[in-house]
Amino acid sequence: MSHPRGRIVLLVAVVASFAGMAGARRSPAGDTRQPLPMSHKRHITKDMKCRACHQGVEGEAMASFPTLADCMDCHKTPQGKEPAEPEVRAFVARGQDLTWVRLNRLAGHVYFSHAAHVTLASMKCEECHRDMKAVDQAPTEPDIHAQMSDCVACHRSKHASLDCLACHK
Amino acid sequence: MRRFGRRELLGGAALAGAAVLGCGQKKDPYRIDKPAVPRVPGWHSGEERWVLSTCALCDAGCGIKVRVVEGRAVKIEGNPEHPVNRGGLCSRGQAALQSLYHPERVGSPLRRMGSRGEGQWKPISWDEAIGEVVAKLAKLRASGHPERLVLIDGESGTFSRDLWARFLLAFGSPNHIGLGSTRAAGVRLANLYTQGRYGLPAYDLARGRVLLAMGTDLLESSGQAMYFWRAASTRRPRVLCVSPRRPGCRFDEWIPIAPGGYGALALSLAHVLVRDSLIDRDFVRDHVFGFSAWQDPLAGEQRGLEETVRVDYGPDKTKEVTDIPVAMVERLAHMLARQGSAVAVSDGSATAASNGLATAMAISALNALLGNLKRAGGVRLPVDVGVADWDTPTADVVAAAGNAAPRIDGAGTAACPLGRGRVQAVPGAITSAKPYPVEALFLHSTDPLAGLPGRQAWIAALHQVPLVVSFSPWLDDSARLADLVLPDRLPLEAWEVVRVASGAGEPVLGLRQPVVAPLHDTRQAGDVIVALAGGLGGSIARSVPWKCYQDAVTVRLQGWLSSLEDDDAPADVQSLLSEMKEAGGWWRESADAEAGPSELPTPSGKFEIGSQVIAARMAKAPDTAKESQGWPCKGLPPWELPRFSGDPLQFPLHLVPYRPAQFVENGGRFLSWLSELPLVSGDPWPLRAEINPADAARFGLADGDQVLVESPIGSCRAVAQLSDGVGVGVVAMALGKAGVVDLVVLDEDRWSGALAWQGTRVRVRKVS
Amino acid sequence: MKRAAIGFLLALVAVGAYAWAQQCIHGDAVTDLRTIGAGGAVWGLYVVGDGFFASAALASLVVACVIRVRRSREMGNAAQIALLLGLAGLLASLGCVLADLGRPMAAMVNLPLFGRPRSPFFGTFTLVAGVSLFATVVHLALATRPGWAERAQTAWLWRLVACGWQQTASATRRRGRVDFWVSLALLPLFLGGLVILGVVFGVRAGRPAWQGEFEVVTFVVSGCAAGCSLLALATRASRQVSVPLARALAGLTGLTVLLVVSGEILALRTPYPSVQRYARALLDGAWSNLFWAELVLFFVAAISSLATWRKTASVVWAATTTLLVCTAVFIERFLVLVAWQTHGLGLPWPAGVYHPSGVEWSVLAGVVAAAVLVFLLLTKVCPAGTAASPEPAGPAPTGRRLRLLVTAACLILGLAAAGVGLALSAGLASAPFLDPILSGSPLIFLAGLFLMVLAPVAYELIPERKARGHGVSPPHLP
Amino acid sequence: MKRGPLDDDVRDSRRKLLAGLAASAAGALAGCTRAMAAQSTAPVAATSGSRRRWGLVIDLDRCARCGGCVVACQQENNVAPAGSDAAARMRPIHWMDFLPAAPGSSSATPIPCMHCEDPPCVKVCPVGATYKTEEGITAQIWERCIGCRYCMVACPYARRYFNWSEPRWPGDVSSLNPDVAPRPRGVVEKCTLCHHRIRAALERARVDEEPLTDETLRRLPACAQSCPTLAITFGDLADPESEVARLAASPRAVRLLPEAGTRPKVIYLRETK
Repeated sequence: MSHPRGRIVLLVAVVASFAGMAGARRSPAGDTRQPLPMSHKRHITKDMKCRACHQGVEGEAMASFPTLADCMDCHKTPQGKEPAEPEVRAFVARGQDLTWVRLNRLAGHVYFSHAAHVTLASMKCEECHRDMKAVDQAPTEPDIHAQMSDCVACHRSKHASLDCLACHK
Repeated sequence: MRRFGRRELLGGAALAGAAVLGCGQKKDPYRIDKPAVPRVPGWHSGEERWVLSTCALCDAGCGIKVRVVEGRAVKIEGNPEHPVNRGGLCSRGQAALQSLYHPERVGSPLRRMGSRGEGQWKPISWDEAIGEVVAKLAKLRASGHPERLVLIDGESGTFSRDLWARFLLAFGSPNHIGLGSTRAAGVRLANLYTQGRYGLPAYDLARGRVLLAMGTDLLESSGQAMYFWRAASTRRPRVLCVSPRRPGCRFDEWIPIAPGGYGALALSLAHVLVRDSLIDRDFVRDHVFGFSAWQDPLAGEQRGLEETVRVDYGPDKTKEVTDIPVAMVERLAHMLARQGSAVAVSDGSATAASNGLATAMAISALNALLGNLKRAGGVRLPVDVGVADWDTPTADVVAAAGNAAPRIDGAGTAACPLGRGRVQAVPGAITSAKPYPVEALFLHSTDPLAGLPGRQAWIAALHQVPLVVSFSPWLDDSARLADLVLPDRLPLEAWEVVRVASGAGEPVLGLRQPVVAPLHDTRQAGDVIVALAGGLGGSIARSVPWKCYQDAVTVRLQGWLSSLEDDDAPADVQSLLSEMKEAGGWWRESADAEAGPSELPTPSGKFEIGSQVIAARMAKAPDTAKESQGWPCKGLPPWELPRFSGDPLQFPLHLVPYRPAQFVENGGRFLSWLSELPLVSGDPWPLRAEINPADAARFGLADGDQVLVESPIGSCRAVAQLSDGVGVGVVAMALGKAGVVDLVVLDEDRWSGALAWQGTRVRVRKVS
Repeated sequence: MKRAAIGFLLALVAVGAYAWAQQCIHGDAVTDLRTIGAGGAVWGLYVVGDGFFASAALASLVVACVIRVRRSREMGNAAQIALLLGLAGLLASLGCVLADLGRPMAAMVNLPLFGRPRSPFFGTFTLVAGVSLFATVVHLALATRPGWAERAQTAWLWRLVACGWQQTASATRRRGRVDFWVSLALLPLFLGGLVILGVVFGVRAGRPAWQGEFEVVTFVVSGCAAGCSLLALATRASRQVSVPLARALAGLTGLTVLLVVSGEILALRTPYPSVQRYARALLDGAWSNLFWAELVLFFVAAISSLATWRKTASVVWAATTTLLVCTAVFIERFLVLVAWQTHGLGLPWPAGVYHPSGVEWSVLAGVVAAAVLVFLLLTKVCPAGTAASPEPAGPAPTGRRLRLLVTAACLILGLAAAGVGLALSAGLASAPFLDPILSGSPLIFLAGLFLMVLAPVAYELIPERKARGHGVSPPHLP
Repeated sequence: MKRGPLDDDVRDSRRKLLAGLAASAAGALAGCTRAMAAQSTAPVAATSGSRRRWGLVIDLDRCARCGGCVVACQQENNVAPAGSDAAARMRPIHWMDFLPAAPGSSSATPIPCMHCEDPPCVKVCPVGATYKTEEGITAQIWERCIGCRYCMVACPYARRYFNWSEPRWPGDVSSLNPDVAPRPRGVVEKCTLCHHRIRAALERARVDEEPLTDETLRRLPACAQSCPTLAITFGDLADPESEVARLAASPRAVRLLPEAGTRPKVIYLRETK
């Protein structure tokens, strides 16, 4: 009988199962392209708050994305010297809509309310999202890889509701 | 020999562990192939709004608000501020959503390829489609026969309908045929002849004590049902329902009656009221005409109602017609009289017989005897917002000649002396080409093949018309036989203003606005009319001079606004429109119902139990017509025995086709939410023949049997449902499913043209 | 002939697999199951099959345990067959449950992680499906070790089962002891499983309790009848002693008839309309044909099993009796389960219908065929188990202390783990509406029970103290 | 001591077996802990001391049997129509259904889930997919459901529905309500008292810092909202000031199948005669 063969088989099996797990973790973002090379860093250093663009974050379930009209509140006149900056006005000129690609997706059976977390629980954006101050490009990868256990752990530590229906729909 | 060693064991264990690890790691095993939020453009925004509009699934005109999430309509609710429904909404209104997203909607104009009914279609552009229709219509005008255009229009109360009327007037065709005769024509006409105004009466149900409902439609499915329901939310009157079939709604007492016997019951109730001195003497003296004998200048001496009921309608005499015991009639009469505010109402189901108009007038007369007019808990005149029409259109010589031609359905002629239209006569007229051949037939908001009796006649007629245009959003049965399908927009995508005949008595102008962007390449009928008029040019284009339908609506509202003597009225039409968009319509607070009876718009100014209009009109009619029809030449309700088609020996049962709560006039069978409504038990899909257990025993039927229901002209399969909720000798079948209408023999009330839905006899036998 | 039979069974399995694949693809709509109240039954042939096979299997296991506890020599082979029958029956019932579940894959993940003991299903899945199966395998393995040892040279698998077997007097004595105690310990487990099944089938909400409890008894007794009849057939076919079984069968069948009839009479006389509706449906309503057929079958079977009593009765006779009893018990299960759903609802819903679809029959046939094949394979493969014999005289075994220690540790640890697992699964220390404080507690419960079941294995396997010099002697391989 | 011919070999394998068993137990345990860490939802402390008891009162005297509540429920909760397909049509899902007749009513009676205080369905669920929330709603978490249908058998009111086939909506899914997850084939579903609406209302009230009044709650679920006759009233039965509590105390109040001991929180007001 050949022991080496058994060991190789074993090794392959273990590696494969871990690889499979790792694969399952990655979300299928693929080749996402945002309509504008918008830099969070630049906006935040200009002392803008998250809610200035993501307006639903304090009062709605969805944080929402800025519409072209929201952008034009400031960008009607040229701001800064970025070469890409005029592009936002080009959208208006073309009569095109600004369609941001949403990256973080909830499972179909999960309810998540920004209002409940930001306004009622006074959580900071950074507690779940990554630090956007460092992000110089329009994000193309989701930044939250939460599992139910993460939600539960936080809910438990903050004595938030653990009722299934609090988050499931 | 292979030995089982420790390494293998350990290896196996490790593998098992890894496998379990992998399982624990498995993420989101709960996948569904349809995401809750599908990817549609703009879905990221989380945008959500409520748009107000007016329901279009029946005539009630309820206010609705539609939840729109990221451009998709997801929910319809009642508008809490709307006077008609105050936030409530029935199953039909909510199912409108399903029609909007229906997979079988027609996506663009279609032209028939191949022979008629073959099902070969070619999508064409709107310009092409309108060009084709215009060419045909222009040819008609050039030949001097514009009257050969016939429009069957299923809408009522909308500005679109008024625009069609205007277009036809300018074009020169009198044939704007509505579906009134298939619905509650008797009630509307009775209102016209007794009280001087055409339309459904309004009832002050919220303050009424007793409601004697003749027929079930009012309580269950008619446009007035919503008002009845709303009234029940505060204080429900005691509901006595007279019908061959037990109503599906809440009621207090059900009095089974033989089909067609309502009028006899009403008159014998009047007999008891008169006999026992239960009538409101003062009211009858001051405000009722025709209670006692009168002299008509044209028709001579007329017998009053008092004598008529005393002589001819004793409860013992009518028992044979109604199947209702004398004691019951007396009890009912006393109950009506005692309660102070009791109203008797009739509806489309009670008057759908060969004696429909007379029945409706007899029931109406009951209210007069009880003094129920315009008092708390009584009957009110139908109210209208009173939106003036556009200015009078110009009709050129061709149009004037065409308009003078007789109507193809014989309305206003000896064939239908007192009615306003009889759509059921159209196929016969088309096939016989009398009084003239039809060259073009437009079907707007209607599917006569599926919705009206006489399917074979309709098919033959449609085959004979050179140009059939259907405006149906679906390829329904009639559209399948059309030459052109010009898909209409659905009410949730279109602009419309509706004159709501509110059962409450408030004048309401309902607004429909596009709730979502049009899903398909469709056009609203109003816009098609404008385009047709533009294409035809000349006086027609001058009569319909607007760029689009929305302009036409605005102009008309503008004219109305300037005539409005109301301090609260908006300053200009734009602000009116935006107010209507915000509110879903425009309405005034309820008209004062307590004011005593004022002058009615009748010749005598009183409630005319004996109608002078009828007397005068019949006096003027040619004698031959009178003779041949046996017209009694009296202004009193000429109530006669109901007429039934089919030999009673061969066809021992009466067919009662009824409109269930989920009945939608046009296209309801396309909506699965309604088809599956569990108001009947078990599988809701198959057609059911409801039959009394006594009859079932007589014919050897058991619950759930497959049966064949046969009438003199047709048959259909159904599932027998034994129910003590139908009278003996009656088979009740719900309208709205294919098959039932095909059983109905075409017969009508010869005075009003009301279709005799309940005038057919059938037999039922078990099949395997 | 034999080959044809095997081929037929294999074909049935294939048909069942195909039908089950259809069900997996198109959903349970391919069955004739429908929503309760909307005119149907939600539990049908599959659950009936589960109830039938599980109860027959448990009954047969109970018989095996009784024989072994009584150390009956003449019935030793019957006990062996009963074990095999139990194993096959439990597998069949598992197959039925799997076929019935809407989401079998989710069940495999969620049951071990979140199982709730207050659901009678918890008992079904753990005690009946899990522990009974495991225990039966262990029991079987222990009972047949000598036989395996004889075959150990042919394959490593056999050697695995037989590992440590010694043909010594002390080993034999130890085996006898193990066998006795294992049988005694498993007896309540199997009986408990039977009662749990009865509760699942009998006690239902919305019905007066006494009626349900009555049906629990009927369920247990008729289940025993089915088990007995199958066992009697199997023993008779393999020319083993079967007379006591047939005698028991006659008694059980008669008792079932009595229970069914009195249950029906009681149901007819209840003041509850729903129970009366149900009873009427059996008596002269939609299900009367099946009900009367059931009674007739039971009656005929009782008489026929009296005939089997004689030693001279042929195999065909026994097979006929078994078929009658099993059909009757199956119908009994079917009526209790389905007729209640279609006609016994508390609210006036319309009466329902249920006519099992072809897919359901095919899956059931496949499961039965698979179970028969497993049984045949096992009888072919398994060596005859030795019945426990009275302790022979001989030298006291050595190394007893370690063995006892480990065995006791297994039992105590197992009991503790089972207790902790059960308590945690039951939601101890967690809010009543939430998941257990530790997901997977049912696994701890199960692991504990498995550990307890493994205690006799430890007792059996832990070697005796080596006598000097023996350890180095090379194995004697042919 | 007599030894058999195979003793040593077999004894050797015995040790291996024990070692193997130990190893696989360790492996399985490791896997379990991992899975547990991922899935456990155990609380440290039950939160939010609310003692609300959500309930419905249905006035049979008012109810017109129009069926509006049924369609409203289907629309709000993304219940797929059964469709005309023969296999599917016999298995319609109506969280709000019509009982052909009921105690206290002469005709069809709207019947949602009773949201029992002592729900039999919860007791029999083997995986805890159905449970009673702290506010008294009998909830069904379909991700957990394994489709055994025991709860359907246990429910005395037959108020639970199984997805016999994959749900299909006519056309596309454009008209689905994003607040409610559609259920796949093979799971049981039921009325949630429009929990998503309650949750949104509670959250809205807290965000806007306005108290949640009984008036705003009364018509909260889709069925109550749509009812033209205002026959359906929703509210907190534990709040004696609420409309539902007032109605529930009416002499007309009846509960279905009181003998089942389930203590329903859906209360009917029977018809007056």
